[in-house]
Amino acid sequence: MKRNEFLMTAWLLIAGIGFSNVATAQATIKVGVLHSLSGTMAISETTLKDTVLMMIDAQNKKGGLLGKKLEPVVVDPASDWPLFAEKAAQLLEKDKVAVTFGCWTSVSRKSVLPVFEKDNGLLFYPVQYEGEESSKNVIYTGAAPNQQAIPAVDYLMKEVGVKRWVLEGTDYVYPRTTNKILEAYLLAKGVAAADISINYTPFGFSNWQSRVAAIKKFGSAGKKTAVVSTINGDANVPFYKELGNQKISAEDIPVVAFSVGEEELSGLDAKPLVGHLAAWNYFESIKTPANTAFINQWHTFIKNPKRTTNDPMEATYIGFNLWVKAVQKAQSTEVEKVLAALVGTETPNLTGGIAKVLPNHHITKPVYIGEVKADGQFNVVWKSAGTVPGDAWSDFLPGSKDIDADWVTLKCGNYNRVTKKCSGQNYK
Amino acid sequence: MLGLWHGNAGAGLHKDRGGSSFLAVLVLVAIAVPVLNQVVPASSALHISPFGITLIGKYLCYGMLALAVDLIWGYCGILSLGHAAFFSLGGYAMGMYLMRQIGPRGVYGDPILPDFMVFLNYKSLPWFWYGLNHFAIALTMVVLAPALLAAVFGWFAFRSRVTGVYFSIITQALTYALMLAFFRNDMGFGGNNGFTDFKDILSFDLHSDKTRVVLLVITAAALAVSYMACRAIVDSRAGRVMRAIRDAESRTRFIGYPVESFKLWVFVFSAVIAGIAGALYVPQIGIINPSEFDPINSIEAVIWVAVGGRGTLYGAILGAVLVNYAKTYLTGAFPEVWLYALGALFVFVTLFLPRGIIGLVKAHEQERGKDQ
Amino acid sequence: MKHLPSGGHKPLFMLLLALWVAVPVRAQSSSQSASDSSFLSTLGELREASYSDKAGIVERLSQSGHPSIRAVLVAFLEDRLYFRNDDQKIFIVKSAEGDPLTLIDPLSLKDAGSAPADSLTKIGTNNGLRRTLRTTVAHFALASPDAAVRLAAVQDMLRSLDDATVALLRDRMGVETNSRVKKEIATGLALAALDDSDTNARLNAIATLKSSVSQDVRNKLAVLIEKSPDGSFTEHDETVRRAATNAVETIDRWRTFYSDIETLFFGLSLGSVLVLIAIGLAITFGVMGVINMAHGELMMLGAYTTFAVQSAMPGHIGISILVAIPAAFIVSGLTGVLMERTIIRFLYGRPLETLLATFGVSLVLQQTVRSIFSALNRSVVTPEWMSGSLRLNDALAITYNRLYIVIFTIIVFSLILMVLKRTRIGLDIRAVSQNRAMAKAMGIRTEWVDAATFGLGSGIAGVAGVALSQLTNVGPNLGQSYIIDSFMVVVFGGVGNLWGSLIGGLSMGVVNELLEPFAGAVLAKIFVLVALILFIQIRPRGLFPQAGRAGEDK
Amino acid sequence: MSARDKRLYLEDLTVSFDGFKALNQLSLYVDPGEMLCIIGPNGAGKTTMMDVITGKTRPDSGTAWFGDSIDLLRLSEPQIVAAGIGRKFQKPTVFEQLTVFENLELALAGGRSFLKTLRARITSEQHQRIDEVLEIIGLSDQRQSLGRILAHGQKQWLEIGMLLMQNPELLLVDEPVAGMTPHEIERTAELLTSLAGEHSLVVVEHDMAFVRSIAKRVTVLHEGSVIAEGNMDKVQNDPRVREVYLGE
Repeated sequence: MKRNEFLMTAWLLIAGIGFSNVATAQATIKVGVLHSLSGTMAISETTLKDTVLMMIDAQNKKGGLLGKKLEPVVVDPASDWPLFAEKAAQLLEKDKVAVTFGCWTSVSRKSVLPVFEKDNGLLFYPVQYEGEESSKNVIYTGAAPNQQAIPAVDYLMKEVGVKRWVLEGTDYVYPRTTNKILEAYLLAKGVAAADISINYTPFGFSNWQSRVAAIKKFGSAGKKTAVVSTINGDANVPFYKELGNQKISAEDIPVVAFSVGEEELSGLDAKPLVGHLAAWNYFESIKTPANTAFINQWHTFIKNPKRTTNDPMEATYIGFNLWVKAVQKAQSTEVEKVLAALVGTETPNLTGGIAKVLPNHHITKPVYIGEVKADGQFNVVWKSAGTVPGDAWSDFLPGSKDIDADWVTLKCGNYNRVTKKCSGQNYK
Repeated sequence: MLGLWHGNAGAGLHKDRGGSSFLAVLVLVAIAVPVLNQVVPASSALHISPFGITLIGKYLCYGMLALAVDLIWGYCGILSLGHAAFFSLGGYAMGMYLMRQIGPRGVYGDPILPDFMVFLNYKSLPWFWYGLNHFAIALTMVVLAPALLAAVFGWFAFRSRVTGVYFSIITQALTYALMLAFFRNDMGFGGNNGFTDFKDILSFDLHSDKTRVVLLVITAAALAVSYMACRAIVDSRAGRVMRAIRDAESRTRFIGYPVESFKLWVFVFSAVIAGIAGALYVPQIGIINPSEFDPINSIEAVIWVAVGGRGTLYGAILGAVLVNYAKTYLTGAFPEVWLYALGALFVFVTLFLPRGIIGLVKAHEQERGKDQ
Repeated sequence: MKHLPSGGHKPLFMLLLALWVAVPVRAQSSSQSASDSSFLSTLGELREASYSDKAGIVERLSQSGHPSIRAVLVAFLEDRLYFRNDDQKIFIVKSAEGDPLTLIDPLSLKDAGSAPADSLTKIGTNNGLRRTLRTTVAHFALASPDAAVRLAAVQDMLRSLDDATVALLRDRMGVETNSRVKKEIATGLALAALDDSDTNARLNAIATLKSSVSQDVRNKLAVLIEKSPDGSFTEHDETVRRAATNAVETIDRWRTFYSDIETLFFGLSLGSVLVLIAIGLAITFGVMGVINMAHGELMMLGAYTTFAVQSAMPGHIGISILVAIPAAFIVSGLTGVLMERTIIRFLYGRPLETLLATFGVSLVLQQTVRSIFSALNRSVVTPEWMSGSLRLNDALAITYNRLYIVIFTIIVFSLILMVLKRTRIGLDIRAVSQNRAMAKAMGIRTEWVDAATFGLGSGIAGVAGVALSQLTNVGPNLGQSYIIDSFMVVVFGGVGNLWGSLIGGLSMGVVNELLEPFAGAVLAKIFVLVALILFIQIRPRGLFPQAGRAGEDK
Repeated sequence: MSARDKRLYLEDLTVSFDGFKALNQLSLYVDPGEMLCIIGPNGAGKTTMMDVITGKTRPDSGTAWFGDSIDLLRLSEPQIVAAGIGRKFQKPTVFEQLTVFENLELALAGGRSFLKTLRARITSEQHQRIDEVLEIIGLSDQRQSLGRILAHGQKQWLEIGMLLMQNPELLLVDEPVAGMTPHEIERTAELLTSLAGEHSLVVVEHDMAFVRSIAKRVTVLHEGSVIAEGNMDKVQNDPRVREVYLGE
């Protein structure tokens, strides 16, 4: 290769990557969609990408927003956490999106967080998570632990009479935090330490024989036992299959899961799971006019009447509606103005009740507990009295019970009431 | 005759045309990118956004990793499917330093313990975290950790004459085992989340564009230096011995070269380059976590080398940049089909460009040479 | 003995009496209509009641002594109790599947026509309610002519012993003929006798229970030797305590023994999976020298074929798996042949290049299934005959799916050995792999043999995929999670040696399972990997290296 | 044999592969400056014997001494080379991706460690030596050609040349004339003969005419043991040898 050819090629490459789009008068509002379309997380995240596209489509049919059409910018971070940060930067710096809907795993959120805070972007995060975080630039529309885990444990304790607990999780931050909160909570409720067993397995774990045998043994001590499962993703199917095969039925040792929803059940034979529980803020089977309309809209959009809906989809739906309302309130898509308008904005949930953005950037949500039915849907057996406000910092952890998040008065996501100091993830 | 021969053997770059072109491009990048980012106003079409800086920085780091793979594979014939392990170890060493720099600015405000340790109820810093708040010690670890792993692993493997496919597969097992280990929260390396939310390096704010530009320039310089070091090695007699080992291992042994020790030296050196690449990668990308150890990453690095042209050094770097650029472009432009394109590219290159892009270019040049 | 959450013992006892006289009652038709109407109205309450109320209703129903009570409760338990939306009338449906549903009158248990599914509403149950129902229904099953049903009933009853149950068991003991049922009843009676005030009765009970290996029995006995919070023993008699200690130790010994056997079986079953996923690779990689990174994706294709076959024959889940095995072999095998013809044949003798090209193929295959079947996991149903477990005794049960996979692995392995050793194509394959030029000179069509060999290896990968579909997710990432393991097995066993892969896979599985209870899943796996790396240092050519100089140098 | 004045002593060597005895109590001696030819049917153990001498294969039993003081069985392959034993393989193996000159350069006597070779420069003395050898093996004109483009015979000579560069006391030469034209064979014979005297040579060859043309002493191996020894005529008339060869 001639030297100047080489240089030319290299130059073109650099030019292609680096130069931002020339700012032209924007006729559209760009909406970033940051969900993995390949790799291990694609299984969960592609649905959310489609949900956002559906919402954008519907909004455009209503005439867009502030007189402009919405334009989705879809990227594929490929379940690769550093790539999430890179793609977030691309959306914010190159495509200059007004808002981003995205992320599923905690680590992907942690990976993009510095980018959103540095570039002052706006992210709607639609998945239940471990809490212990409140960022100025993120609106958390999924459940915090107090909106999912604690009510589920309460239900088992009070309604089912569970005395002995197996906290079984995948070894990453969400199960670790949730289990820590639950352990503290259970101990506070008088459960003996010997009656709590905590165990972690790796991602994608499939050889559950020994673990399930151990659970069976733990559960045969004569006290009513339940498993609180924070097992993630692909590890669930072999887990439930093994439970079924080792004849552990929901009547003996019920399993309550926080990551198993309609979509996960559609990928497995639900019959052996009948009676096991899940705690969510939304179930497809809850009959309300709004939910029926949403399900129909989804089936039409995805052109498949068999596709299920699930909780993170509802969280995406709520997030999108909240953003639209806030933009209309602010009459602008500028992040600062939208953020100011967001707190206090309300939108109806699909299953009744109102989702309201709280000063800590979490929202109010109803809590439901459902039993798995043979058709892969849930039979709601318990619901919270009203909506439960999301708590960013758990009251049951010694490190966080003094911490408050308030982006209205305190302007801080991590304010220690005792030391009266604001620290953490907010950049100056 | 004598002079001619020396010309071939010496480290003189005038013989290495591809290499000098490559170095020229590096210099250009190191000068032009900062100018385009810092001087040219953001409104201009020529402005390079910070996002572009990060991307170029990432490509250069990957280029360095590819260089390391090419040195050992292209010249010594040892296919390591575990170089991601060395890359990640270097990255983790740097990440530990960056974590310690956060100090009391973490979520929980602990002056010493990083957030994840507070969270996992660590009462004190594990011993292997000591000293890493000093940059010099961190740098030492960046070099030492991959070097040690490579030395121990290589010593065992080469001494027992584990070669070819066997070697490739156990290196894969090595990086896989490390990945599993680092995924464990109990290891003291932050588990699945790894390290993120870095604040600054040597008290320079990691989020400022200036720091990023400087990091990019340093990366370009590191890449240039490692390229020249590799070039010097392969042009020395040691380099010829390496190629001799690659082509006829037992013959080399029978003319008296301690083949195992050669392999070990080169393996360790290559691991060190990979480690430094990882250390440069982490502050620019802003996160390091166990999935960097994924064996797939090692395989991808090998593919960059194959695409660019094995056994040419600069070809490996070119391959890394091209494939990753294609990945960036395709994941953005065709998120649904980019895997098809990438997969097809790998098949195409192996079938039709057995010597990579550089091989194609060289063949083309020879064609033209004949015509004239 | 307060296991039943609600309801006293007396009403249940009444119910039993009622049952005993159920047949004569039937004749007294005068009271029949009255009993029918009260039964129906109680039943009707189920429509609106909360779950906790439903338990009470079930209680009352069971006291009614109505002849169709058992059928109603069983239907309720099996989710077959519905009410019609327009007239609120309650029906049993024959089967909850299909549309329209066939209705059965809950009183007469006769056919009552059919109705479209959406005109009916199911009366739901939850876990607690199902548990109550199951125990209640068990009482009825005690008189079943089928010994297996009786056994299951007794076992269900043992889960919640109360006075009424004990009385019922004692009565049954007198007439029971089946020895296993008898033994189970004896256990139940002995458990009840542990609370007896008579010391001798307690000692006798302990002597009976000593031969049990059930965890529940052990727990009950352990209570006798526990101290209550104030420091005194709950059991006052020392001889009883000593006997109980002794019995607990015996039971523990046996349980440990059985749990060791269980661990060993876990190891073998994990090992079988490893062998199964590696065996196709042992052919493509071991015999042909192709580093087939798409091996995992070929397994994935097999798993998806299973899904496709099941979707194509929804009514025959039981045999769909058997159909899927040859289907998967063909799908993956043909894909393999296609790969060989279009790509791999240009790369023979360059193993590392095959790695790169097949890695590309693996990406393409992954994305292909993602495009066709979406990124979501597909649901592969486990057929009835493969679910559940083979219960050898109270302490040891072997899950059927694992058992079948062990057997399946053995069959597949033997078949391949036979193909390679006994058939013409096997001979050709061995000839080509040992000396290509010579084989060619002897008139073997080496091209064809290459394609066939690769197809065979790929086909077996597909067959392994059928097995995996029974264990784990069927999704686009299925292959990636197994590829490294399969290479490890082949290398550990010795490339080119099928027996090596068998022994290697099995021993890796057993070691992994032996370590797991102590080290945890991750450390066990890491340990196995590190041990493997070290092993390769000692024996660079694996467990069973290919014999002779040919395999040694190149 | 008590008089320890030989160049190479092999005594009672036994090597078995999977129960098959490649060497069976083999004993053999080479005098300084002597050219010993070894013949024997396929599988007689010739190559295995060379493998043992050069450290590639370790025997099950027996001893192998190089001169009076060097126990070969204790040394690694490079150490054996350093002690002064060079080997030419049955299949010519030169470094195909290196030039003829570089092939010889690598064979130069001198530091063999990684760090030494990293800094190594060719002295003019060494350069002369390479030129000399190029002359001897008749490849002066091909000095800049890559090894892989050489003709078969040229590769054989290059390999012998590489042996000469090491200046070994003992050369093991495995089938030097396989695949050569009669003219090339003749030249090879000359070359080897010229080397004897200064070096000890052990030549393994199937080509009887060639052996006859160069050998003073011939040893016949069969099934891992020596069955006959002496000059060519004596060996050829040995009844056991006839039996072995006629059987072949």
